[in-house]
Amino acid sequence: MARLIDTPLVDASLMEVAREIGPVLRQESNGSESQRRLTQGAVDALSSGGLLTMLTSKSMGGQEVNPITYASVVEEISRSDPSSGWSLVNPLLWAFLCSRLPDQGADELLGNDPRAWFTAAIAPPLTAVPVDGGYIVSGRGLFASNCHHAAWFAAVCEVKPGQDRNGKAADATKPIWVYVAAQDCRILDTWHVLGLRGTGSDDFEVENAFVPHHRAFPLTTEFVAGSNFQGPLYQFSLMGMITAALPSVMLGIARTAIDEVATLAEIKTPAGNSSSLRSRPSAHSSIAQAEAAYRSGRALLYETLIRIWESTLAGNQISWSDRSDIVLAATNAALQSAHATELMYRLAGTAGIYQHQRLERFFRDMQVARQHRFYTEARYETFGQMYFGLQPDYSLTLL
Amino acid sequence: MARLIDTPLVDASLMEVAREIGPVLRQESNGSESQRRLTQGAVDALSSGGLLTMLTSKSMGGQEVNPITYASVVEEISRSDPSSGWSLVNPLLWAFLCSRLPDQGADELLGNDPRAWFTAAIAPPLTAVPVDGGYIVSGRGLFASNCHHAAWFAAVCEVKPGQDRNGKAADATKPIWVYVAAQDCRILDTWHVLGLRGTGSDDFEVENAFVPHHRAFPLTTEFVAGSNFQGPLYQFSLMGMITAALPSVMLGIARTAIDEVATLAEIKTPAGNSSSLRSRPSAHSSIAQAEAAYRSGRALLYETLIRIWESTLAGNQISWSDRSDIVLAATNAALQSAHATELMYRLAGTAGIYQHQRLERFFRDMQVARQHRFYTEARYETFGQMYFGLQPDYSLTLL
Amino acid sequence: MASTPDQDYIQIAKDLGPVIQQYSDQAEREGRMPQVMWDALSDAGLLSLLSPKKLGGEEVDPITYSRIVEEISIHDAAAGWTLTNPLLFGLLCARLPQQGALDILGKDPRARLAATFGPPLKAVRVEGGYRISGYGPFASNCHQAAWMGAICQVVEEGPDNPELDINQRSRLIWGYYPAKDCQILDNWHVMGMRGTGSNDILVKESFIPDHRCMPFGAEYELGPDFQGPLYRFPFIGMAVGGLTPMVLGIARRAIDEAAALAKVKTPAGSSKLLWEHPATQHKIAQAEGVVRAGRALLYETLNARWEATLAGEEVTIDHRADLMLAASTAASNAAYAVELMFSLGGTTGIYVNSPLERCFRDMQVLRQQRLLADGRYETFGQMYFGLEPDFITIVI
Amino acid sequence: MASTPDQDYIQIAKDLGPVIQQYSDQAEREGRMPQVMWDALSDAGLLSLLSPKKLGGEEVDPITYSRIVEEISIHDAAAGWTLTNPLLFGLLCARLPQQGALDILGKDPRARLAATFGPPLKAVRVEGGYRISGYGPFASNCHQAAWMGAICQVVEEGPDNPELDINQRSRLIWGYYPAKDCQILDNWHVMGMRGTGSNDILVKESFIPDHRCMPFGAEYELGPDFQGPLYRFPFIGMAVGGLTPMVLGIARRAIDEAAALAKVKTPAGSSKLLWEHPATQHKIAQAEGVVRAGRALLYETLNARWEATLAGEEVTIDHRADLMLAASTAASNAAYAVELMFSLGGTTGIYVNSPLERCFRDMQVLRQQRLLADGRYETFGQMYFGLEPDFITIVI
Repeated sequence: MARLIDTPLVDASLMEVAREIGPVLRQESNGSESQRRLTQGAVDALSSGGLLTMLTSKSMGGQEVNPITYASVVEEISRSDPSSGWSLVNPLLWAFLCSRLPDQGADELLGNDPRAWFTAAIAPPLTAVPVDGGYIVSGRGLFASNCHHAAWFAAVCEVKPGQDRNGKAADATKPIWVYVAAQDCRILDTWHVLGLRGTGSDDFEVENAFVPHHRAFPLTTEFVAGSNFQGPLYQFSLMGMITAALPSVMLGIARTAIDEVATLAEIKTPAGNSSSLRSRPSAHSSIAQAEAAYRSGRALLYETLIRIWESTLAGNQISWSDRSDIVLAATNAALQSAHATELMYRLAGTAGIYQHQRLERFFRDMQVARQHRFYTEARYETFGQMYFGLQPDYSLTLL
Repeated sequence: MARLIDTPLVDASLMEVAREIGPVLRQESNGSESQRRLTQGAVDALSSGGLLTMLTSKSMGGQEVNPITYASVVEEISRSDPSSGWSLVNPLLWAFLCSRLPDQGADELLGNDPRAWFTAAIAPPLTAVPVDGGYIVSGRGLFASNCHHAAWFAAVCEVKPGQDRNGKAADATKPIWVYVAAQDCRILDTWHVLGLRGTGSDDFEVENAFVPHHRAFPLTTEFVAGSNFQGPLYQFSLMGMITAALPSVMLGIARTAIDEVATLAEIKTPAGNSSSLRSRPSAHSSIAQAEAAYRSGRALLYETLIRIWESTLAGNQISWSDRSDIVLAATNAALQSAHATELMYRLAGTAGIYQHQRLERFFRDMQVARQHRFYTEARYETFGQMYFGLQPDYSLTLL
Repeated sequence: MASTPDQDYIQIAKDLGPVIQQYSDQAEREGRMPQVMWDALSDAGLLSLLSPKKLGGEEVDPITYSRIVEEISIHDAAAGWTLTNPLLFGLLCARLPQQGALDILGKDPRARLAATFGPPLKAVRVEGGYRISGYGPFASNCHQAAWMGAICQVVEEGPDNPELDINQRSRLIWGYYPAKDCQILDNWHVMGMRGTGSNDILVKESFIPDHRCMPFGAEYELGPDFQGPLYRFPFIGMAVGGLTPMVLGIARRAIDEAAALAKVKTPAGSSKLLWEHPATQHKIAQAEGVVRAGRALLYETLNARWEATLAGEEVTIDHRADLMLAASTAASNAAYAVELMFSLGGTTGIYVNSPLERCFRDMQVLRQQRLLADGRYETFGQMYFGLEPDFITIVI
Repeated sequence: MASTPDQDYIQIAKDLGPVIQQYSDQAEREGRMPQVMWDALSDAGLLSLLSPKKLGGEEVDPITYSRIVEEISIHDAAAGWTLTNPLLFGLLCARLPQQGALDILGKDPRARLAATFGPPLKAVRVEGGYRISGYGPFASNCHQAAWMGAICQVVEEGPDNPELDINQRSRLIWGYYPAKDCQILDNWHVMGMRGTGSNDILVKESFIPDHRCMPFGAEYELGPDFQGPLYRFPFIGMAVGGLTPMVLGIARRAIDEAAALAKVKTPAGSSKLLWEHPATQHKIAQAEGVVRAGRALLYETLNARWEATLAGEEVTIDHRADLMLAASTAASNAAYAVELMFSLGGTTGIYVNSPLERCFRDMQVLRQQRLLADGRYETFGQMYFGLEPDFITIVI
């Protein structure tokens, strides 16, 4: 069946890179799974051909692609190995956020190495105490994907009362986003999970690490982009970039699950039945529902991203309803992908339970990916709150 | 919440045994999981207190309990460890079927050791060639649960044309059920799966094993029970016994999943939310739907088993509509249990993805158990066929 | 006492099938139960099912009651509703002072009752009782009623300031007034359950003497004529037992109609009869499975509670939650089954002369009823976690 | 050519909103579109939307067409149906001999057409044409039609032995006869979509000359007045583009009505407005999500196919499957959304004067329509696996 979206906004050469490294990622996926973090082979593949600098600005040596290209590349990678897709998404998102740092900070993080790996912990927040020249950061960060390869650990921090540079008492402020050097963080061995095992999303601890002001910024809806980040990409919302990325991992999983079962259906005869799977009405209905779920989830996601990107290009600010539309498109794409994958797992019958089947791993990967709070069912309530003009319960939506 | 079914038909002393060994089975479950078959500790626990002879006749030293007790015990065991529950079900079912053997066969299998372990392969059939005094059996059997502990390997066989005892050509007949000695079977290392890992359900191969006539019987709706099996239990249908057993494993999984989450809900506050899980409307609705699914699935299962058991006690034959009712009650209980477990996994959020949580394992166990063809969604069609008076596509229903 | 359920009564209900069917269309058209159908129920003794034997009633057990409503509802769910509704409001007479119960059921144990159970009317305290006024919705079978029941909020004379009890909550009472004191509004124009005559009503200054009312809440004393175990059974249990069988009846009818259709209909573009299609077999089984499971849970729960009542056990909040959950489950299962059967019927089911169309519409309305609605899943969850339930009827 | 979609035409459709709303209840009551509403559509040029420019029609692109039907259906899905139905049957004139197309659209490009597309009528070969007779269901807007279209099976004179083609399959033709030759039966008494006037019809011995008919199948030649790309767009695509927007319109309306209700209604027993309940926020979002996703897939698929048509590309069986899947998905999503909104509305939605009640009924009927029904998922699966599809319209 034809792929339905083929927009000229997608950078064809990066898609070509993504397709070329697919077989390598697929081959490395067993190793990543068993060592519970990406193998060096997978890291090297992802580091090739500019993928790691997709969201870094051109003036700093990056590709500065649009969100639609980002989404397409992530889906393509995830079709080969969801853990690799997830591991590409994360460093890029936190590199993207360097655009909101003071110039000195962005230079320090990306100036020498535009391909630096980042990891981050979003909730619950760590604590930051104001001191002369910056903050003292402490606490435990959860789900720090790819932390084993990261040079920098980003984190949301709650700011406690402390001292300003003149030794006077400084009040608590709004939450901030900080980048801590990797050597100041201790990784804990916590990532023993059902799926997405290759992402190495362990927890970490920081104790009294100093973060200078130029490696921190306040988490607010309004921001000023750094002087190396004047392109429209950096006016796009964080939630928009997350929406381009994480649901795309799930779309990639669903796509492969369908393809695997379609192949299986050609050959498999369910135990106890004389007719092959492909001639069974239940298979017809399942495959159609899975394709429909995948395609309609994808269609709304891209329609939304394209519309808001074109509005950004035209110089508009991201509006309240843009923000709620983003949440809705992401949630829908995620849940539809999960539904499609479950249909395919069900359809495969016992063929799907064996670990040597890709379907078994993709099913498990999906079960973990779908628990992410960016787009669980609870986000429907978030959309509903914004729809009725209430402050959303999930504040990330506004960033 | 009170347990809703409390029928005097359940043997209280066996339930007490099941409850007593629960902590042991729970403790052994990690070992069973990692070695992909039950630990000796779990096997020893299951061998205690008469559980292994529940379906063996009193005249052969067994307990000869009714199907309702069997179902209750299996659910109780499965609440502690689904793999143990599954592993209790299987040997008992195939011991139960010894009642349809010629007396000499039943004596050979159960006479010396009424607690002998059995395994079986049901589909696809192996092949049996008639020879003087019996059959020569060959082929590959799938999903032979607990084969590592089994003294006897049961199997469905297709009968090929061969020779009778006078050397004359013997025609192919209906399928038969045979018991092959363990030493004639070679176990293959195939059980690398998503869940129910502790059941050791590997495949096996047999090559030209001789099975005497007294260890075989034809698979037909009509049968004559052996002289040691004259109690009403042995008039109950095979599908009825399977229905008492396997959906009960799934009910046990669902019960524990709900209990785990109810406990979790008291303490867990979802990341990014200020209110605890127990005060969230979505948790209220989920827990109620899960309880409803579990309870109604269980209610119909027991109502059906009790009705047909009482009819059997009254001397009635299992009727056509009894048989279809059994399929329906089993399918409903299985799917409702799966639904309840999925709701609870979803509700737990990221707490459910960690391997050290029981929920993660129970979720995986359910995903494997529900793929069993005894009660997948396809059995709805089987019921529908019988409802309209058609021959069912799934012939096991008639045994 | 008679074994449970009492098969003689159930047979009486079955025997009424033909007359219910005969007048079902008329009820639908006129938006209320025809008098001849009401008389048939009354003559068969069904309208005194829950009245005490001491007053000449039948005083059957809850399971028998539930089974009777189910039998009637298979033929016409609206008739089931019009039977169960006066019985439930008659049952509450057990909690009145003796004189009040005698006023209403003493001369005639047949419950010629309707009521408004929704937003309360206003009651002003006067000499010897209350003067009530207000607007009440869903007064089912109001056209047949001699007495009207009502939940009322006690207010001060003048502007509607509620009188508050010692916990600063507004005080609610339950009372009965003559049905002729209220004006029936012509507004029961609905998608389904049309035959129930659930019009809204208006009351202006009707007097309720003290012996015909009581505080509306969890605390009560039983009248001297109501000392049998039936009156100690929780009211939520009687509501569950009275309402849930209607959805079971509708679902049973829908499955039977769809199965009959499947044996004769060849869908457009197909060369096979409907019943030969795997999808038909699948849907029939799904529908049977969920309806039977909901039904099994309902009767199992009612039975367990009735046996406990006979044994003199207290009713805990968990028991109440169990009863309610059985209703939600049976209703949600039955609604799903009717969806499946409607989908199975294809275009046949869209015609207004198709029983499937009627079943579908009735079910869509019934599933919005408070006790049967999806929202009760949340109520159960609240009780499960020990929170205050949002559904007040649960404690009555 | 004009950019796609043509906003001027969409504005015309929007401007018709008030008149559609004004006569919507009358249409519902009378079981057909009132003449004044039909005239309004006709005067605005919408009835000649798909007729060729050479014959004085508008010849708009499929996307514009689809958007117009959606705009009309937001106000009244039955009106959307009554618009799209004659347009689709007029479109098939493109495949007639020139004289036939001139007969029907030549003097007046407005499609005053109805048709029976279901089980075929019988056609007997006679001098210069066919003599047709039979019973046809669902002849929507037959009351307004000047011409009736029909699928007919060619049979031998006498007993109804079909004439077989060289593959031993019975031969089907599509033809047009004067509407006055058929008798309209009074049987359109349905749950929803009442205003479409989809009565069944009877024809006895009407003559169809050869130039007003053609073989019914995948092979055809376009008439000289129909050389624009619109007529090379697959018919299944036009059916998808014409029918699917109705379910989108109903869902849009249901969401808007439920959201408006949620801002003013306080559910019985609650102290908060409906919109303050998390469950309301949840349902609104689920509904918006599924409707938008179905809509995005529909327009994306239509756009992709229209651009391919403009570029002269062939239509493969996969393209046809894609178009059909977009319709099934949008319909199933929209039906789910309406369910959610109906459930959100609670008892408010059961009253016949509630727009939610109307949306719900209309949706229940529309989802049984062949192209939009669940069964098309199976058809897609058959095509996916390379089997013969069970839904013949797909290849037309």
